[in-house]
Amino acid sequence: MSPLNKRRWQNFKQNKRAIYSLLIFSIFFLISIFAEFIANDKPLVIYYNKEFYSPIIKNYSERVFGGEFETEAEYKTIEVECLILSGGMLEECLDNPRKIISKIQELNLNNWILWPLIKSSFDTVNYDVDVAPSPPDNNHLLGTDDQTRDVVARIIYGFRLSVFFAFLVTIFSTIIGIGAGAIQGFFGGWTDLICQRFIEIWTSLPYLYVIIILAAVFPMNFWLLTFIVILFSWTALVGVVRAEFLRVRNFEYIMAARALGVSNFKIIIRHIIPNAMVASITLLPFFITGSIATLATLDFLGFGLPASYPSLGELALQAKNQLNAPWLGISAFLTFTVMLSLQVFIFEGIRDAFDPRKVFT
Amino acid sequence: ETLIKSHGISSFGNLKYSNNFTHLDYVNPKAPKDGEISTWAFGTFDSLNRYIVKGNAAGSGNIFIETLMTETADEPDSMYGLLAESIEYPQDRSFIIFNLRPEAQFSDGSKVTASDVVFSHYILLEKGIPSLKQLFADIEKVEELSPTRVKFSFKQPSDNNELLMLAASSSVFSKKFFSSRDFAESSLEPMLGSGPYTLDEIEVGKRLVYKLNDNYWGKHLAINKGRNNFKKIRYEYYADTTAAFEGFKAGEYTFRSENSSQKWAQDYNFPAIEKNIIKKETLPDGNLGSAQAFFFNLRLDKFKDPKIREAIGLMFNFEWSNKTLFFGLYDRVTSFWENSEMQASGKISEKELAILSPIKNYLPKSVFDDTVFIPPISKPDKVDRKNRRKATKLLKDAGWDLVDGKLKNKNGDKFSLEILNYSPAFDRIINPFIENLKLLGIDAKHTRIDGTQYTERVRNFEWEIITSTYGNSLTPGLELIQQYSSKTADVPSRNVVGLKNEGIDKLIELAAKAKTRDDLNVIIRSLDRSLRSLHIWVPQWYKNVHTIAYRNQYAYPNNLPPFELGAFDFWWFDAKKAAILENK
Amino acid sequence: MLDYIIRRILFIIPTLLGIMFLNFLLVQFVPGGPVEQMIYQFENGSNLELVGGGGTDAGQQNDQNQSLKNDSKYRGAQGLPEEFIKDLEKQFGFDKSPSQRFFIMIQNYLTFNFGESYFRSISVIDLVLEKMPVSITLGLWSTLIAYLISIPLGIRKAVNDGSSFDTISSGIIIICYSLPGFLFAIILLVFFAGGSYYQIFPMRGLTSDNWSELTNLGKVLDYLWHIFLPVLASTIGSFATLTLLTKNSFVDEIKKQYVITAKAKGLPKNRVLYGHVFRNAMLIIIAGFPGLFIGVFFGGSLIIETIFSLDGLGRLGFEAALTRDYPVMFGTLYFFGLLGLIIGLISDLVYVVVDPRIDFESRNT
Amino acid sequence: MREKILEFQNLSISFHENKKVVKNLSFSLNEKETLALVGESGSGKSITALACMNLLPNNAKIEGNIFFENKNLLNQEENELQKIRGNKVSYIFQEPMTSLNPLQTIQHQIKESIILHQKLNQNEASKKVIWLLEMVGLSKINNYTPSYPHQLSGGQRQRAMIAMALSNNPKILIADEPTTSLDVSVENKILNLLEDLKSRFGMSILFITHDLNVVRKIADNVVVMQSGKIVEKGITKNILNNPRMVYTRKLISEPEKIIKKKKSSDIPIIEVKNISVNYPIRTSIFKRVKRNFKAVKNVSFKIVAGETLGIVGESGSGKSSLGLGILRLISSEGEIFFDNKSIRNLKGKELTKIRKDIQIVFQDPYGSLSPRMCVAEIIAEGLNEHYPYFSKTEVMRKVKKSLENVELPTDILSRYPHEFSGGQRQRIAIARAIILRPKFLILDEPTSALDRTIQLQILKLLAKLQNKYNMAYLFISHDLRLMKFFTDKLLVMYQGTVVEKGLTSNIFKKPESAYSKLLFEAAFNK
Ligand SMILES: Nc1ncnc2c1ncn2[C@@H]1O[C@H](COP(=O)(O)OP(=O)(O)OP(=O)(O)O)[C@@H](O)[C@H]1O
Ligand SMILES: Nc1ncnc2c1ncn2[C@@H]1O[C@H](COP(=O)(O)OP(=O)(O)OP(=O)(O)O)[C@@H](O)[C@H]1O
Ligand SMILES: [Mg+2]
Ligand SMILES: [Mg+2]
Repeated sequence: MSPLNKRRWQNFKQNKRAIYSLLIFSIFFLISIFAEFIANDKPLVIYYNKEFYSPIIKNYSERVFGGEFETEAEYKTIEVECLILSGGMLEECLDNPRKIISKIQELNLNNWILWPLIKSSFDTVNYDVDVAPSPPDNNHLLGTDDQTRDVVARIIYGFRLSVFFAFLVTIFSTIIGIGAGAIQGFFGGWTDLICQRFIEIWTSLPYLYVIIILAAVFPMNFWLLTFIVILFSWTALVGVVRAEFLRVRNFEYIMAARALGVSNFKIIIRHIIPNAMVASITLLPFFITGSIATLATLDFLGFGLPASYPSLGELALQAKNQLNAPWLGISAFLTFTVMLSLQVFIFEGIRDAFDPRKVFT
Repeated sequence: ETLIKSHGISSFGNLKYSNNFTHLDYVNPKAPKDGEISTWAFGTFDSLNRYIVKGNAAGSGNIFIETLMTETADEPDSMYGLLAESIEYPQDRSFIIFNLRPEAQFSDGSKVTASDVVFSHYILLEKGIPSLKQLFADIEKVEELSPTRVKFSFKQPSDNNELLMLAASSSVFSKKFFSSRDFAESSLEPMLGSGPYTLDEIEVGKRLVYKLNDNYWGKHLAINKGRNNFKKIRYEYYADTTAAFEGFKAGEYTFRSENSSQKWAQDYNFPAIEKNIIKKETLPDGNLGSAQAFFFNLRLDKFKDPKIREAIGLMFNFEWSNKTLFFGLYDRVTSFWENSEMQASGKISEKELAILSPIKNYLPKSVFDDTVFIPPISKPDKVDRKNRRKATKLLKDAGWDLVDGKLKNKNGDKFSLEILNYSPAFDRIINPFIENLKLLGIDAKHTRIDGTQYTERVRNFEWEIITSTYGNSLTPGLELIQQYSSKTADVPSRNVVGLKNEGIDKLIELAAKAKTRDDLNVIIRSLDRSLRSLHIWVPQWYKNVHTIAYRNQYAYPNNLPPFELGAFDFWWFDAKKAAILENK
Repeated sequence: MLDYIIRRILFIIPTLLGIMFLNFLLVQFVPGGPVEQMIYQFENGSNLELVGGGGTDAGQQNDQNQSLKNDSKYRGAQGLPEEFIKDLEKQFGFDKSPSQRFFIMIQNYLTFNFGESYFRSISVIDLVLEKMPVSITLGLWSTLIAYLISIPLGIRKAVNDGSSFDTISSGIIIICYSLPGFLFAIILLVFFAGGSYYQIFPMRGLTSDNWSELTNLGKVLDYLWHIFLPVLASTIGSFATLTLLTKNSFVDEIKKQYVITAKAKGLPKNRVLYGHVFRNAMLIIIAGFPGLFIGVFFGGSLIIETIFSLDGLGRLGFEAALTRDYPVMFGTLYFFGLLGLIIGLISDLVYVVVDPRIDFESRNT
Repeated sequence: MREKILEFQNLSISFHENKKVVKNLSFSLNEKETLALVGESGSGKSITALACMNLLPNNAKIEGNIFFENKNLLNQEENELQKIRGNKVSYIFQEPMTSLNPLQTIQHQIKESIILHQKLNQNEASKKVIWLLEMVGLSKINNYTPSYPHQLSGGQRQRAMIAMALSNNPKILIADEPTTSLDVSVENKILNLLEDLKSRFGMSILFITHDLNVVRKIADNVVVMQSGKIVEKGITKNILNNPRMVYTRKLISEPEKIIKKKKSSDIPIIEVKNISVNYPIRTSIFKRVKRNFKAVKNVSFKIVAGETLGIVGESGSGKSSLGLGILRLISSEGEIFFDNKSIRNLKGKELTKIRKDIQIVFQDPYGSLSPRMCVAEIIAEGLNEHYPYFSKTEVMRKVKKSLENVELPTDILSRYPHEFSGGQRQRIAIARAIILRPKFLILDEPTSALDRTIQLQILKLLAKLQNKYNMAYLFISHDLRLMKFFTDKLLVMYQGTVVEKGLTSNIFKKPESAYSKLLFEAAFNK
């Protein structure tokens, strides 16, 4: 690490808030990456008749455990649980699984099932609740949504999805946006005029239509939506970046760089962008959450991800429609807030790290 | 030729009210004319004309306009004179003459004349909602015989009263009024009409108030006795359903018919209800249960085999949905004519057998051997293994085997399935259904798109399963062709599933010829039995009650009629109750 | 510079043309057109009801069909005949080729004829004018309040960078930001306008029914009383970006040499901040203005408008898109396109006023 | 004995952990006294001055006391200080080019200061502004239009600063190298003005400078600083005439003649013909060009390899503009030949390639250093750009070498520009230019902020490089003494035109034009 970068890292570390935020965010992200192992409706490991099975990784049909169906076992049902524990006593299990399970000790089989922390995935229909949405209880720490799906599981998966989505959108649209703004502001003249017009035309496109059109051609999925949102979100940064470039390009140190023979590209990268970064770096965390909010709004309008995706937007929407299920609203709100504040703080740290005059006292 | 003259008409000629009835049975003839009733409406409005294509018409936008004859709420299909005093028609029903009441007048005092009726018919034909054109197709001409006599002639004579009743339901506009206005343009100017109410206040996007016309010409008519009891009728507009409910809680309007089971079960516990200022009530609804269901697109090969359709139907867990999602508020639709005497039940009866035997070849054997098909009952707390077992077997019989947990046919094609939907409210119903279907090894998915696109896809038959409703009526007639006939299977029509079955076609023909209600009932029961055996749908649910809440200042007759709730029609304002509320 | 302005103004024409063309092209590919929309409406009622989840469950479907049938009062009213669809197509101009349609539209626009809504007998201009009060209210107030609060707050945060004030205010604005707008709006509605809690504010509209009878002061108060919740809901989320933007650009400027000069003059802190730093730091804030304003004015308020039953441009635009009301769509597009272009130009000119060093010429020395 | 008006007691200042840059400083400024603070570049003069009004960056840790009117300034409330700042104590900052608000006209900035502390209305204040500008010789800039700092030359900005500082007749004036960018005649004018104000209003002056001639002329007492400590203090005459410390002696030593090998080649490395630089003056609203201000008018000259051409001239006469015009950093007219090739129409790659051989040291070093790049990046940038094949270590070695050359320690590589003293920044700018070994180098007042010793080091270095690499210099300076021995030829500019050119020795002996005569008179005549 160059001494300067060391200095920046030092500066970043000085900002306790940023460091902790980064830490917490990383933990959350890590957790959500392994969402399948934390919240799932399939057991992690099954020990069945002296053999190990890992349903989370591999599909086993119910027959494997002595059941009747050839399709994947529904591990959450009491019959399947009974089958596994009893070593495949089909008849009895269909008859009175509860009784068998209660007497399983006597069978001395030592079969066992290891479940993930949360016993449902983001799309699991939970038959253990009476009505949906159902308030928080022991099985569902944050309750369920209006389709009996576990809120915690949905948040974990939704967090992952949102973060991926947001990162992709942010990375691509900031690169494109800053690039476009930079080129316009730096070169000015006709380049600016033409690009600006292009952007004006581009932003006039109703992206609802683009979504409808593309979704009609391809089935809507995560990547498509990401792509579409990128198509339309990059323009958000162009204006501010351009303005800053128009200003900074007049400074004497830019002239100095030019006198050194530094190429335009490098002047932009090395001299102007760092000094025209305020807006971008401030807006970045909002960009991230903003794109999550876009997702939510699209869901609100009914043009978002397919209905079965674990979308945080859908959660918020449900919260609005189910005011008597406050756990939905609170969960959605908390997730949003935590996600956003962590990001804002992290980026504040980054900003500080790059600020030559920032000193900690 | 002798003309049959009558004060009323019904499909099969049996009128409940005689010529000199004093008031309808279900009204309170002494109801006071007082007070106000108000309810909410969605979104906004920009027109007061319901009869044209353009504009977003206001709630009760047709309140000003009266028809020649009107229906009652305690008979399925009878009509009695309103603007018309009496009717005359020949035995062959090739025309009908309406004798207008001489006292009938528009709210500006001008008389309602035969020329207005003629004008109304032709203006609707020319500029009205397009479906009317088709509806009017059998009417040859409408002519004025005298200022109070108007004649509708039909292209063909007919055996039943259908066309006569169509003519009887004609709306009447003022010719004079429209001589200076374009009928086809949407407008916020109230139409000049003859009805009991006139416009009182209009505030676009927010509110609409009608007031009782003290000079209403028809207030003394027997048919109107005890009706139109409110001095004012008010509509409040909300663009958001939650806001609308809050508005009700805040007392912005006084009557609300709840159509969200969840709200009904959970949200009606606010202070005003606890204090009994607002009354929550469940009243019986004697209407046909709506034939709402998941429909299969029978035009597709994958749904050709009824076994497959039955198998899919087995996976819809209504009992769980009703308990968990609907708070137990709904009943299962089992029949196409649910909640009526036309609903088939049990084993086939003699009479039905007589009707169905000739078309035996077109129907599954189960029609004759088994009891009528009733959607399977599932366990309300899990995926029902029994049904699942059965479905698996059905699929196997139909040639779909499980390979590595996925359903495949002999060619190795996967069984995929898409449920198309446009309403977010259905997500919670469809998603669990999809999960269940996956248990069969079906590659199922749920696609939600916007309504316009949905319409396009449905019209182009680019769908597999959708939710829709058959608009069946208590007196089935022309709509049977629209909905079940081979003729309409290959064009976009109400025959959504694309049903093509010669046997069914025959039954439809029979139904059109029914002479008595009993005949009709038997035919329709047979039709119901046959349709149900074909598994063209996965029936959903209906509600046989009105779930309403209202400010506790209204009263209604004890003997509510089956076919209408009538809150705005024959309920009345109870000043005593209102006074009690004032003190709270 | 005058050249530049003239150039920009001249460019408005091809830009608008481009906007129209691209959108027209796009629309050709949208599945489902106004005809389908019409059919849909006949069969199912307004599809706007579905926006925002609808709020009602499946049981509604039958009710709706029922009421529609009753409304038409004609027994057995049925599906739509083919010829009607042909008629509709003709009426909407779909019997002509797309290129013809495009040229007709452009021709009309040149003569300031923006046409009439497909679904209502009202000219597009009147329609837009009709929705203006709501949009102006929401747009203007929200932007104004956002700026009036965010900028001083941002400056204070910059001055006290790293202090607990900074942290706490960051926390608050972030919380405000992360409340999903529709959720917040509905909560406001339930708690402060609904019937269960505090019924302090009205639920709908911009003015009371007795508006015309009020005194002038009464009118103002009545108006403010009505717009309080919607404006609050639409503003709350906009503080965060603006405040932090202000803060960060101030943090950058505040340590520059000229600030020390200004301090050395003996200027009080606020004069240093507002008199000197402000203008230097303001550029990006100004640059962000057109985006924010247009956003709030033309689209951002859709959700707020819906929840508070206000009828503004946000809803109009969305409805037009959803119902495929192309004349309205293109009319508003044209209108706002133009407005956007002009605001863009103005804001560019403001750059120059703010910072005299800025110009838009090309640099190829 | 005059009364102490400003007293420093044991002042210590540090920025980084315990590394004090000012150590235990104690001295005092008396009423109506001019105290000169001298010392080598980076010795802590400027920060000492800034410390008294609490103008140092937040990370500076200050210990000790500074008394003014019996109050310790170091623990005064901000609003107390505000009343003092600009009113009783005013500043002239070392780097006038970056110290003015870029977005306000200088007229506005001066007026603001007046209105703030005096009870004058707008009109009166405007009059005062005009008067002040006249006093500092700025009355005629751009014919009275309000001017933004970027439209002014270095010297003009410095004078604007001075006018601003003097606007409220302060009790104490802290002047940090106030005359570095001024030509001798203007400098004299300013010094006389200060003298005048001092006697009229009883002003005390803390004068920070390295120009000992000036010290001799105006200071009553001198404080000599070296790396944060006072090494000597006393009455000016005593100190300057017989300094006790070696260090002081070094500071006041006369410039020795720098040995230059004459390499006679006649190929001009750079030749300009009829070069003109116009600045458009725009109307305020539509920014239409009202007229052009001709900053440089038809200047022609050539420089052969190994030669130094000096440019002297009045402040604002277009020297810097000429330099920038030649480098095509601002638009200009006229022909420019480098190595006999016209560079007028070069573009893109070709232009950047040639920039390796033509370098410049800007008059305003602070402004010309990217604020977010550290010293290492700044100096290495040219190398990385033009010699991409150099290894990292190679580059680092060269960077360190060049820092040593300009007498800067090498442990500052990761510092940002704002963490240096004015003289240090100037040296960084020089290091950046010479590391490329250009064939032609424009030096725009490269040593204005440097004390004699370092100045000499730098000039020696330049001479050495010139000898070794046959470099050609265009040397812009107000310091005629320097010019005398450092340049071969001289160009005298006045209001954008060349009024005289020729061999340096000739001109010094016998200036021809009226302006040159005036100039030389002012410089040497006393
Ligand atoms: N913000 C800062 N951070 C760290 N070091 C600093 C900072 N400002 C100044 N210094 C250091 O403090 C020392 C004194 O600086 P100062 O500006 O007082 O020097 P000076 O005597 O005015 O020199 P010059 O004659 O070159 O202007 C220098 O070594 C400089 O590098
Ligand atoms: N951007 C500009 N716009 C208008 N006038 C300008 C601009 N830049 C410089 N000038 C004017 O051009 C003239 C020459 O400026 P220049 O900087 O070349 O002077 P200089 O000879 O370098 O003076 P100094 O010795 O004070 O630095 C000055 O009168 C100045 O006011
Ligand atoms: Mg200094
Ligand atoms: Mg200069």
